[in-house]
Amino acid sequence: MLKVDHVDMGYGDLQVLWDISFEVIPGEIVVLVGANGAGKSSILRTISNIVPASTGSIVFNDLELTLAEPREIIENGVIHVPEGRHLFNDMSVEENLIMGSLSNHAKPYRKQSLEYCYDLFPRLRERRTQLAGTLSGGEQQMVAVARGLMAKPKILMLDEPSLGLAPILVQEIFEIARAVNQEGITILLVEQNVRQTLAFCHRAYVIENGRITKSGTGQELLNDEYVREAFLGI
Amino acid sequence: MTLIMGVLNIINLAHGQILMLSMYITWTLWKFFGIDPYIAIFITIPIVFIIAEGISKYLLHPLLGKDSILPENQVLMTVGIGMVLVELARVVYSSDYQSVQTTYTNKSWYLGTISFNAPLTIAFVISIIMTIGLFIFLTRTDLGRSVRATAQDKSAAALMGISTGKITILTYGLGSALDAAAGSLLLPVYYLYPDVGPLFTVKAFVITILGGLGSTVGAILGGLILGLAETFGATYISMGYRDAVGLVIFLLVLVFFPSGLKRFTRV
Amino acid sequence: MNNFPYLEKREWIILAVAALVPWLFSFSPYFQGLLILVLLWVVLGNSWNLLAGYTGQVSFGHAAFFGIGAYAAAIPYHHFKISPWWGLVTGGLAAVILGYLLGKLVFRLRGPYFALGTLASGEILRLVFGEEEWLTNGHNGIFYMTTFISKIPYYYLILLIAVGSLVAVKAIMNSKLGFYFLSIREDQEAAEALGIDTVKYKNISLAISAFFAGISGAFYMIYMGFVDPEVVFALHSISIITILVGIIGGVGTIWGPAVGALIMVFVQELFRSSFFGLGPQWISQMHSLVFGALVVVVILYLAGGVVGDWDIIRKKFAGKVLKARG
Amino acid sequence: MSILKITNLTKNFGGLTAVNNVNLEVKEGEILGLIGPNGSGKTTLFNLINSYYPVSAGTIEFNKLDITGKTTNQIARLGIGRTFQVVKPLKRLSVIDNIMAGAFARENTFAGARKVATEVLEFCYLDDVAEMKAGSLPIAGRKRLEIAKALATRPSLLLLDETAAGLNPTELLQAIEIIKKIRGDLGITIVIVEHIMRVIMTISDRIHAIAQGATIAEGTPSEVSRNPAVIEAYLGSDFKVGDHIHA
Repeated sequence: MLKVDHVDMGYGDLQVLWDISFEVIPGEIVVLVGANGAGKSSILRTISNIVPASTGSIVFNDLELTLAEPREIIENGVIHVPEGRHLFNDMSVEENLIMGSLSNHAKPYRKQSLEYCYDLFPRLRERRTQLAGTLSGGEQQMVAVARGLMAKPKILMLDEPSLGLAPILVQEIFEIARAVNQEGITILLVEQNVRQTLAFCHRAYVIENGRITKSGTGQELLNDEYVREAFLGI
Repeated sequence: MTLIMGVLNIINLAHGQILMLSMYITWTLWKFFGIDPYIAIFITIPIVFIIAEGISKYLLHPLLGKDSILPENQVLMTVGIGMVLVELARVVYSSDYQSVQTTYTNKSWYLGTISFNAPLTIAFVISIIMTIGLFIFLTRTDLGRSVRATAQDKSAAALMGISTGKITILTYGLGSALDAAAGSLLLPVYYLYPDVGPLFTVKAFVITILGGLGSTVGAILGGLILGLAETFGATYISMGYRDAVGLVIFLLVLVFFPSGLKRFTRV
Repeated sequence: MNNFPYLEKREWIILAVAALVPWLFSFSPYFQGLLILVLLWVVLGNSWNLLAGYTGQVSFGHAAFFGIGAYAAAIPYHHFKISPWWGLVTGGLAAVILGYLLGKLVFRLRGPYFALGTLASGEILRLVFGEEEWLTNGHNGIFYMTTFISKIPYYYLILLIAVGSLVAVKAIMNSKLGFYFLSIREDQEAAEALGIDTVKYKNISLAISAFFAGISGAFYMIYMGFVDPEVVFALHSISIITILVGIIGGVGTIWGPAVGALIMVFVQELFRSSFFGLGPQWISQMHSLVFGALVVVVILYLAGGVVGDWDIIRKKFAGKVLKARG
Repeated sequence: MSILKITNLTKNFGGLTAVNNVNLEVKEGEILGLIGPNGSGKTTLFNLINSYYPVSAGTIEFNKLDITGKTTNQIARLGIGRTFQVVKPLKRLSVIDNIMAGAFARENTFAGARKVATEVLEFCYLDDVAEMKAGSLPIAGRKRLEIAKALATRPSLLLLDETAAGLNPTELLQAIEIIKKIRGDLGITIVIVEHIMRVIMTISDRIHAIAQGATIAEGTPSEVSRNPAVIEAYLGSDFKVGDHIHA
């Protein structure tokens, strides 16, 4: 479904990604784990073509993403929920959600999608008129995920949804990710919360210093000494 | 103005000059084609919109990615643009004062014993209608929402598939088009000469800062407060300090309440 | 950066030429007047450049310092018949004091808001000096019979001030002060972390800048024999032109303001005189238009100004010459 | 003897508590590693120490002097140097001029500052790029310049924020060498924030771990890396999410 093939990427003279190759199969939850600054977010940014890849190709269902406009990528259902949420703080919750459905592909379903999101996150229905900037961290993350869902994604890329959240909320977010996945939406997750994500994903890749150093099923990596070492330096 | 500063995050020192330009366009339409200034709005707005789009696309937008010692490059550019506009007007129309005499220029109507100048009343009503229109555009349409989204978080807007570059250019045009409408509306009341611009630029700043950047409702309140303050200043201090009052308020708000009235108005 | 804070050989030559020029043109007071104007703009440009180009604080209200300098010369004369020549001292000091007070207010603002704050301050001063007739004689202005008929003494005086300002800026930029100004321009947060008191050094930069603007204002009064708030506090013809002179010449370069001043006066006079009477009459109206257009072009294509981007210009021309030669 | 002593330090941003009642002591001459997952408040702690942000509660003492509430530049002149995670070179200045800008903190003459800068330049292996514009340096050079600028102010305590991020293995070794030299040759105490665990575990004498703004562990590298709270913070808590989906 999504095939990343030998991608290098850099900001100016600073090369961030080296020879990244991986694949996501429909219906999967795939996780990219790695320490802060390892280049996980950069991979997502390259897929949505916010930053161009310097070499390599990224193909999503026959569409070459490295050559596509960001808008085109969204129309094709590749949706990126950024790290740090990036909500429109001076807009209401509902307006934020609407902003997710600007594409021609998602617009006709706007009403339906809203209902779907509110069912998924009842708390957001209560706060639909509240300004996004005044929500708590967990609620903001829900808005960010819901805004991504409004775009009718085929693949939803979540960048560190657990960032800065209390453990109980982290769990809630992961539950939702799983629920979304069971509706048939493929998920590409970037996380540093290794244990929890490895436990519920199908497959995972370990990113270190801009390179993929290890891959396998969640269970395999969970028991892997190398992973422990990469994260704790023991 | 508030639109341009809020979304583009640049200070448009050519604002008054664009107003001047639209006043001249309206004046020309009236003088040579006999078109009433209020009707001319429908011609002036598109013309100014197109000119402003050009300015924005070819002169301001390219500066975004440029490395320059002074981050205020775009502001300085608007100064240059303003200067060119004024001088063009001077070459084409000369420095003479012009005005539009319509049948209603000196008409007034009365509410009890207070008299209201007719053109100003019409201008007021039309501005209110336009502000409501703008408000609806910004809050109810996808394009309007995209404009606000771009102002609030450019990178997130890009992730929504909004072409932020296009939106910025569009916004400059839109802000200028509103400016053009104001020009047409004011023509029956004000004298027109090439240097009329700066007066309005300054007023627009005061109003924008007072209302809070990017706040349309704030701008209306800001305008009201400025009008009142100027009148009081003129009455109780001296006529000459009329303009100074606005500037002093402006400085104080800028220094002490940078968010202006936006806190109370939200949009 | 050069660690020799005095003038280089090349600069001595320019200075020598500048010293001889008025005698070469002794037949033409008009031309001498132009040169004086150029030098006046050199001082103002330098003053602005120190604050904006080197310290990164873009002032849109430099007329405030120019005007206060002019009035510091004019007001004692108007009330007590004290010679305006004292203005060369008091003008600088008055501007420094004004700078200190304004600095307290506007340095709370950053970036474009600083620009707006200075703009508003300048405009407020213009209105105040127009209104307070008891002090300033309001819009009638203050007259003074100039001391010399010949323009030559004025030329040397302003040359001295201009050279003084150039040497001062050059010396400053090769000292601790200069390094601190540049650090503040490049990154205020990084500067703080290096132990630089950004508030203090911004104020010092403003004080020096105001000082030279104040002196140039006082010179203007002595030379023209007339001040009027609409002229010396003018937003467009002083504050803005000062900025444009700096931009055209090259922001943050020693010689930028001088080159900018030369270009500005040259372009204006070229057009105002219809190419010295050779061109059609209507062209004389276009002097400001052409200058404005020049500014637009420079900002768009030469962000470093003529001096700052000299290498780019030279390469372009060299390229053309080569092409022409085939 | 402790050179830096942080007592009950708290920082609130609106409703969010970024640093929560942290106590921390740095001994003279040691390298203290500060670790914690992304967003746990490490950089905020640095920003509190050098007074980038005002402290909400608690005190910071440097050499027995209460520096809480002093300005950033005062603290720098007292002898706390720092680098920034997002490097802040003075872009349009040459490398040596960047370092000189720092050197003027203790020198008043051009020649004096130049001399200090030249020494620092060599110390940080930047001598061959001395005249290059700082903005055009490659990332490794910019990271070293960041250290060099701070060193030029002659600090007695150096706060290093992610100086190894984004470096390739060779550059990484060089960075480690410089950090060791700073302590070894210059005797400067160091507090270092780093995400590359291998770096921080080998270089630090002691480690202080925080999560969600609060201290979770302190001790030698091996003690800390075995600490269950640290493991949980880094690897997440044990599997709790619903049922296993692999089966």
